Amino acid sequence: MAKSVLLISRQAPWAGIGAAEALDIALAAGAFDLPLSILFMDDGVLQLLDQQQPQALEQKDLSANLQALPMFGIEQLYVAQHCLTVRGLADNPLALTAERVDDQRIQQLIRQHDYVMTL
Amino acid sequence: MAKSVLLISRQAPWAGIGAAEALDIALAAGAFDLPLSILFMDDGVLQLLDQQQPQALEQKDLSANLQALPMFGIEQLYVAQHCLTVRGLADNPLALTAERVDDQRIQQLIRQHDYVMTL
Amino acid sequence: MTTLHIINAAPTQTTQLSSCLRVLSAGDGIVFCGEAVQALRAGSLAAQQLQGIDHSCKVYALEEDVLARAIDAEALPVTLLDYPAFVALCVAYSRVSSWT
Amino acid sequence: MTTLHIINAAPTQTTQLSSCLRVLSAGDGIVFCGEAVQALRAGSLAAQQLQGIDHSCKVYALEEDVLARAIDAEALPVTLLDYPAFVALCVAYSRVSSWT
Amino acid sequence: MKFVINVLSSSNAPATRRALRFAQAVLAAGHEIVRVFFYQDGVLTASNNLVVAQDQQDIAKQWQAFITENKLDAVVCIAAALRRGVLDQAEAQRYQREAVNLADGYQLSGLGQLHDALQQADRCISFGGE
Amino acid sequence: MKFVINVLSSSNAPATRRALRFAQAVLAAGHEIVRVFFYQDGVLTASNNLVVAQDQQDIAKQWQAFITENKLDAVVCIAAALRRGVLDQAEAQRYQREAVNLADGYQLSGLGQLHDALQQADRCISFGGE
Repeated sequence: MAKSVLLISRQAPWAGIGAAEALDIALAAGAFDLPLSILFMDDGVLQLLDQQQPQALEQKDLSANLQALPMFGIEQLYVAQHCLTVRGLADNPLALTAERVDDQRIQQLIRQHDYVMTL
Repeated sequence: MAKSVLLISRQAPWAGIGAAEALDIALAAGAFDLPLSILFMDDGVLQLLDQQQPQALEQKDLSANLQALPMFGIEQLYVAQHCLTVRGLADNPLALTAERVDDQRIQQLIRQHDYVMTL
Repeated sequence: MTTLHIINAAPTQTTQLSSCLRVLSAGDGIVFCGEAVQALRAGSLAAQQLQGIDHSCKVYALEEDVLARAIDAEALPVTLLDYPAFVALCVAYSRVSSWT
Repeated sequence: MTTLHIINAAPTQTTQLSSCLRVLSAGDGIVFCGEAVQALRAGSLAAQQLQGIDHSCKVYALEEDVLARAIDAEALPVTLLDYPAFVALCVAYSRVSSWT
Repeated sequence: MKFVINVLSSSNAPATRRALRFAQAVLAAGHEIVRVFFYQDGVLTASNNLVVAQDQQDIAKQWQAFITENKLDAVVCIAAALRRGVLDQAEAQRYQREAVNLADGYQLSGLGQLHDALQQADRCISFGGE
Repeated sequence: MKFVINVLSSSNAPATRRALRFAQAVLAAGHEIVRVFFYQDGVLTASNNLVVAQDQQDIAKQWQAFITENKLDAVVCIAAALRRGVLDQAEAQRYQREAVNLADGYQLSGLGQLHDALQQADRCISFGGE
């Protein structure tokens, strides 16, 4: 059975290429049909915000890559509710379907995967 | 009259080359006899701690560069007392003679210099 | 002899914003750009820090960064800047301090 | 199925340490290395965060980083590691999570 | 008014695009740029080897074009460049490396050039971090 | 036990020295390194143009020697390398750059190589940040 990866994405979407490079790891796993889940945490939760306008920064829209995840078979998407809350985003709609998880569920997720990669 | 620089050094000494590169700006000013003061702030205050052993990290000792400052004519050295306090270092001896300053004095320092450079 | 402070780090890397606020003089200005604009998001922990700011200090934000991040800047008294306005501000204050 | 967490950022960039502490499971370990060891300094704000840690979780620190920074690690129940011990720990826990 | 622009981040950081847009606005407003100084990771912006995906802005290339078109004085700190692997012909030869990767329009020089610029200018704006 | 080592920072970051000392201890303990993968700013460690002051450790050179002596599989992510200006012969030619600056011992390849290594290994340790 293939080994699984929990990718923890902690970078804000427009703070450099960190967030995009983390997503590329996920897309590559999908391309090889390997089991990978993503947990958006810390500033990474900002990647899921609706109504962002990266074109104001002449940046490529990360949301295209995010929307591509299910097509690549990456369907286990989680977002740390606590990290949304401290940013004043507790009830905001998300641009992508991701399960809102509490700390206990995150502990479980970590234990359920063979590898944890944080970027 | 030459324009003066307040260099605010905010990087910890062994967290990469940021602290050393900030010091190099000061040493260059000294070499050209230009007026420059240094304010150690945030993690930068850690540069002044006594008894550090960078050789444990196979790193060049930054304190040699710090000790060289007066020889280069850089004698206005300040350290933010608040930043020492929150790091549990309120009363620690310092490896270098620097004036401990409060927030109000820092405000004054900023106003007294033509340029502020923060690294 | 006022100073224009520029901050660009995310408020979750807290020392940039809090250190800047500690050493602000009356009449100084702050420009939020890059991830720092997250501090302007209503309801965030960082936004609360900004409430105590001296009334003589003006708060600005780079408009493109606010737009990109879908922040409703109307919740705070913030003046949005384009680049020409940003340059004009740097001329108007006596010095610029970038908290990089 | 325990996890060894590695943190290396300065405690002043607070989210690494505090996020790690929130998602620690019973039996997990934490290795402090790089600037993160500043959190072990007695009397610092960061050291207080560590007091509340679950007793089943072990705290380790890379010895070279503690020495370099003149930290008296005796104030906390911390096991100091050299690299062979660090490698052995990575084998002993089921997985490693680097909070880079 | 006379400006010094200090670039401290690589071309992949938003700060380096911000520095460029700011510098363009400085000239558009009729001000002068005494010197653009590249220090710390900013020296990586002066690499001629950067290859950017077609659907993204090539900020390093835009910086180079801006410098060339406006005949700006663009100085890259030599010590910072050596440790980050950005070499001109002379340094590549001195250290026996084959790859000359400093882009045209930039000169390697010392930190004295930063101080010299500050003495001539009225304002210095640094762009670093993200 | 089989390890993957993931290097995410440039050679100037302490994390990259830490990664090296860790990798050396992995082999010394009789374990195996399936692959060293260089990603994000870690790709800069594979530049052949780095010049380090004589009184300082040359971590990039030490990494290269460690890889060569132990015949390790050292893969540099090609996409991350292109955007940071680290090119091998083929990429320099493809994008018409003169400077080939990927050091010997490293290969440019895709992220699939990271996943492939993970499938073969027991542990993956990443070294990034400072």
